[in-house]
Amino acid sequence: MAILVDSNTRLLVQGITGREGLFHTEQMIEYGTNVVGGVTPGKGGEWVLGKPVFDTVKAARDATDANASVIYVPAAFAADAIFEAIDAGIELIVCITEGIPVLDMMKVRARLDQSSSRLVGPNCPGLLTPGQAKVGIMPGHIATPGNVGVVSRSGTLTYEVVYALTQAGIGQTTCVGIGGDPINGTSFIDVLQMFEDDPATEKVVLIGEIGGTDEEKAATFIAQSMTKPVVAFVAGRTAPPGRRMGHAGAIVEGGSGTAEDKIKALAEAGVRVAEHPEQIPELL
Amino acid sequence: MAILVDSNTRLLVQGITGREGLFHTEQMIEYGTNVVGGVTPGKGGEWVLGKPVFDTVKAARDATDANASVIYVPAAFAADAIFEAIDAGIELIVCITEGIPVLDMMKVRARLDQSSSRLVGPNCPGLLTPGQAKVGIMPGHIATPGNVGVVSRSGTLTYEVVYALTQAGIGQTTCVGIGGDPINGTSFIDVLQMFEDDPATEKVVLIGEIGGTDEEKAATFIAQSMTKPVVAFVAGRTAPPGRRMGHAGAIVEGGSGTAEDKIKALAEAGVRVAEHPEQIPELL
Amino acid sequence: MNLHEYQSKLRFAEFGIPIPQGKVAHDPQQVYEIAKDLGRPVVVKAQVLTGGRGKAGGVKLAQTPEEAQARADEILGMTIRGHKVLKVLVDPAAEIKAELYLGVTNDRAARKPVIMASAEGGMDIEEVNRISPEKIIRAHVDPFLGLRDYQIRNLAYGIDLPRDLWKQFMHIARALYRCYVESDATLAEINPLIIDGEGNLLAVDGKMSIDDNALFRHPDLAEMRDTSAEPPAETEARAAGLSYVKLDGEIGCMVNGAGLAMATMDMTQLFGGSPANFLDIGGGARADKVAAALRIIVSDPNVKAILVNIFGGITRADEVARGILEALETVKIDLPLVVRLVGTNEEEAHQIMADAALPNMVSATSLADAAQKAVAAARGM
Amino acid sequence: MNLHEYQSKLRFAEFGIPIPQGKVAHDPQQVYEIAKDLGRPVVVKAQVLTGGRGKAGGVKLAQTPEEAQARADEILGMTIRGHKVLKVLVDPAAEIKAELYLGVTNDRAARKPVIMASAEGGMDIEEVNRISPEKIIRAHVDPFLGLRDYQIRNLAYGIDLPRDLWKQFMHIARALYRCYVESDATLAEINPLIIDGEGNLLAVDGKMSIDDNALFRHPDLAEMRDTSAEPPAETEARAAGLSYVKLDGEIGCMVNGAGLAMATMDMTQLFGGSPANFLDIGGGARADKVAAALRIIVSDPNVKAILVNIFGGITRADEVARGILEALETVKIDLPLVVRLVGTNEEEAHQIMADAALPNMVSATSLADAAQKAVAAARGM
Repeated sequence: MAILVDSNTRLLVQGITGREGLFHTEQMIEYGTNVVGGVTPGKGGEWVLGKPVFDTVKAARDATDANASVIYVPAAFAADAIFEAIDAGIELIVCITEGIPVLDMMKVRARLDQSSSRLVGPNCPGLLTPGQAKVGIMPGHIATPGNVGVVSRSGTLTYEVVYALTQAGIGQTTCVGIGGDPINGTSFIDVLQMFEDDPATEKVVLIGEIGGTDEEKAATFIAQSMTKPVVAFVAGRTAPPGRRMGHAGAIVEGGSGTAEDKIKALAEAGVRVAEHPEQIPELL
Repeated sequence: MAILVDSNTRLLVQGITGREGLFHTEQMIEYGTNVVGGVTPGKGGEWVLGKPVFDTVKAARDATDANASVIYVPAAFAADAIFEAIDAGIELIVCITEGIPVLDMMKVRARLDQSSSRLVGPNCPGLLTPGQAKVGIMPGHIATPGNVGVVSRSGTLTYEVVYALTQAGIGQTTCVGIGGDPINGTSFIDVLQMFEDDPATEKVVLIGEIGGTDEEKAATFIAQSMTKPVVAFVAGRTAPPGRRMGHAGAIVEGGSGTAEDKIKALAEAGVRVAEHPEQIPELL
Repeated sequence: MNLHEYQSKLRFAEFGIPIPQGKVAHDPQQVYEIAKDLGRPVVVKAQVLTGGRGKAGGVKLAQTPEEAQARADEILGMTIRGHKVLKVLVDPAAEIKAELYLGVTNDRAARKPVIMASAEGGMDIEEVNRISPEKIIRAHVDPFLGLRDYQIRNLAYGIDLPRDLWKQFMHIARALYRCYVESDATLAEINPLIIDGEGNLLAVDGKMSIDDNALFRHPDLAEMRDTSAEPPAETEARAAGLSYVKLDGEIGCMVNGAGLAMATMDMTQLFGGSPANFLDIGGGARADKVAAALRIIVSDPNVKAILVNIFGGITRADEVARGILEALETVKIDLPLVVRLVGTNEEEAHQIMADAALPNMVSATSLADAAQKAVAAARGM
Repeated sequence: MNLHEYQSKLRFAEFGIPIPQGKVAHDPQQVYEIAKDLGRPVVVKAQVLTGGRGKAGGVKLAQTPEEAQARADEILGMTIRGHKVLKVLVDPAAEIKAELYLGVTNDRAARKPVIMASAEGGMDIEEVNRISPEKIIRAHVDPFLGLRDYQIRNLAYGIDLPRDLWKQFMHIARALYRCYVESDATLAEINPLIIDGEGNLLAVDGKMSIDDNALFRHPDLAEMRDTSAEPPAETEARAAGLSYVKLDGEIGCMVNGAGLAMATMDMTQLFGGSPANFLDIGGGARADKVAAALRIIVSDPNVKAILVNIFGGITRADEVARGILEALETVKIDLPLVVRLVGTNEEEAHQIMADAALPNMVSATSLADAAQKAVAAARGM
């Protein structure tokens, strides 16, 4: 068991013929992910890495019965790629692309809320269910199957933590990078709920960072709804305060977004908070 | 008992100081409708017909706890008025205004589907629950309390039918004009379901007209889900076919929209279809 | 409001859609000049606001300016489905390798715009839809998001468009949708969209309908209304704020409300007559409006009797009665006039009519009564 | 990307928001000329991309051109929160009857834009929010529908704006929202929006931040970036595609990924040191990028040791190792260099580093190990 992706995942790659898309598709296939095809407008009918390429997600889905899609297209076209995947009824959409404008993401998010699709990301490393499927850009070899769920806003820091777990002999059910953008598709809470519901997951690691109030919300959720133990790390205790202009941000934002506040909130929710990433294995 | 409006309706009038709004507000108050206030931008703080005027629906709702709103503002501003009422959380919005552009109504409808508000209209005569409340422009004196629910796409033809019922000694629970615009808020089916669920309504009169396929859909609904007897009339058997240009309309529209088709569909659903409006009382 | 072919195509061109570089002419001599300037074979096309123009002989190919002039001479002045041809469009004839279809319209049931494309465009597209609906590829457009590129790609893929034309097709579809939205159109249709001799896409025929309710925000489009080819009665009705459609029967109808007007027309037929028109005077009943309505009705030589059916709701029946009498002072009417006034203040209304004691006027109580009396009066009984 | 006050206000003006007719100057003589041309008392305002300018003495009133010149002489060259003042804005001084607040920003939690207004504008608006949040009226905007007039009326009503100013306020709020959307701003703020001597609304101070991710579609805004007042290291970092923020510590950090970079910085503190910077080299590890990063780090005189922490994921660790060696050929580094390369192909990476046998380089295995070694090296141990 795992969450979001596993051996039943039938994956499409949007932007499969691009530099990033091609490279990571090869990695994903090598890992054993069931990549059923790709999408690159204008290249429908071609074949890449033994997979058929389609002009649109709809055409690809009609032909392959894909249930998930991973997006590697450039930021300027990424919102459109997400809309397309939603419109084609793709259940799970994982957007790796970083640098999507906030106003685009507001529209994506509004449209997403009216759909039955789930978006993970954007600006995220994707998903990894060790031994079953790798969707995105996480290096597969750092992970190993086990009973710990990992959820993170970060990229390489996630690898660091997963690597530390694996080194310590602690395997993972699924590693989920939700991305660090201010507006994204899947929140800490969404993933915590999935881990709580997943029989194979026994413990959870949450990796946060400064900015926003997602960690504080996650803390509230953990206190109220989680029965499984959670260990956390929050990066950014030494980060400089944001060089904010104007007052609007201060008026709107509920919390200060500092690492201290987040650590405090998590600790009060009963979460064991690590002082550094490599301390996480001992706290589990 | 009745549907949609009754003595518990606390009504706001959007456009209360306009010519139409003022005239009909007076009529509604005279009929006994509980008009709690009105909205006219820029006239907040004034009083009209003994009712307070507010600048916005939100301000009006905060002050009066209104649960319904009727809109008499000009077509160019009507979509905005509906958005405002939705945004202020008004449960029932009745839009009398005719001539709202279709593209505006597409947006209204999309927004409405994400809200908990119900819209009746636009381009409709409104609602009348005899002896309790009159919301819109239906003449109150033609109706009398009773056990027949009336739903219609038309205006004066509704009056004609209600008048014929009253003349024949048959009273009504609620008379609902859903309006004849191609895109509106409440359909025949919505109202039929409400009448089906309303213990006070024993029989239903449905008044349709040519164009669209709403009567056909209503027929299917009646056959599948209605236990109460329905009598119908469809206007337009002698109407000329629309002077349609191009082919797109013919491609998109499922049915032909003729009176014959509608009458046939209704008859097959077990509905007794009157040959003329004044025949309806005998069929009940 | 429907636009002529030439108006639609000029509008398309404003949004960047390629169209033939033709011109409009009002007389054969102009057609000769245009054809000569174009210096190649032309198509002379009747500009009328109705379909079926091709079958009626309103579209002719001409190899020379002389021939174009001769064809224009035949076409100008023709009547197609009741519409007199007053203008022709002279387009350079295009070599046609394929005829596609591309159209945007409102899907009432889906409450969204829908864009449709087919590889089998041309006059038989409705037949294609009937026999092989899968050959027409459709995409509903979210009114907030607008038409997205991937939707256009789905169309291009669905109609098996040669890949080298995708870029042009994307451009045209985007432009057509923008044209539809920014014109508040209810229809924007290119049929056929051809692949021409050079292998390019070209909109050789086009149709647009504009949402009448939205004309207030498109004064430029409102000005395009062509009343020259429409029956004068319809022009007068529109000017007076009346909704009027001429029919072939003998009973002129004047009613308030569209639904009631249709029900009244249906009634005349039910009792053996037939309606001469649909006429909705709308709300209110000012004498000038009633007068205009009566004037329009009596201008139809087929009319043998007039049926007035007014349900006084908010409009008071006594006011309508006064309006009718006032109108009759300006419009001389010898035909039998059956009047039914009911609803608010109907007793006073009846009294007013009775006092006027017009010899050709008959009062009616019910709608059935009114219809029967009108039918009888039309038969001279 | 933050805009200067004068840039923000000029942008506001493009959308129709009234602003004072001031000008920007780079030296006191220019200030004298501008003040003379304006012919009335002026405000000389430091243009720096940081807050707290007023309290730092960067905003001064002057009655005469001479006085304006003198004030400018004081302000130009000041350093405010690390930002050197290179430009001043000379605005005509306005009579202030009231100071309002009006701002649009992204509400991350609501995932929508939010527009906010208050009758108690000015520098203490955050204090107003803290003590009496109900005095700040908010309206969330549906990104598809945009800001609606009724929402602006709710703001005007909520802040009890005198009714004769509603029309101006509606106009300004609509313009500010349009400016926010069409600039892909994350902030567009007028504070204060004053009621001036003539009883009109005037935007006397303004701030805008632009979404860096959206600059690709706003080349005009991208050109407004002012690098003259920013530390040269930050300009260089941006040009090299690096994310760099200078701090006050002594351990220079070079890391791939923002989260890992922060964790690495935190680690140095945990083991008794302090980070000199945040530096994320992003994905890939081309030698030129690594070289630029090292150059930027060593340009900081406080740096006593360098900590390189690269987690080879997709980026292979051996490639990074080669990149570092290649970079060290162009950047001369005498400081101790603690390098941790882990992940994909880490064995080869370690071999490459070992073979290079640089005297000032220390290898580390774990992150904790790396941090401890860097702290020790910075202390000269």
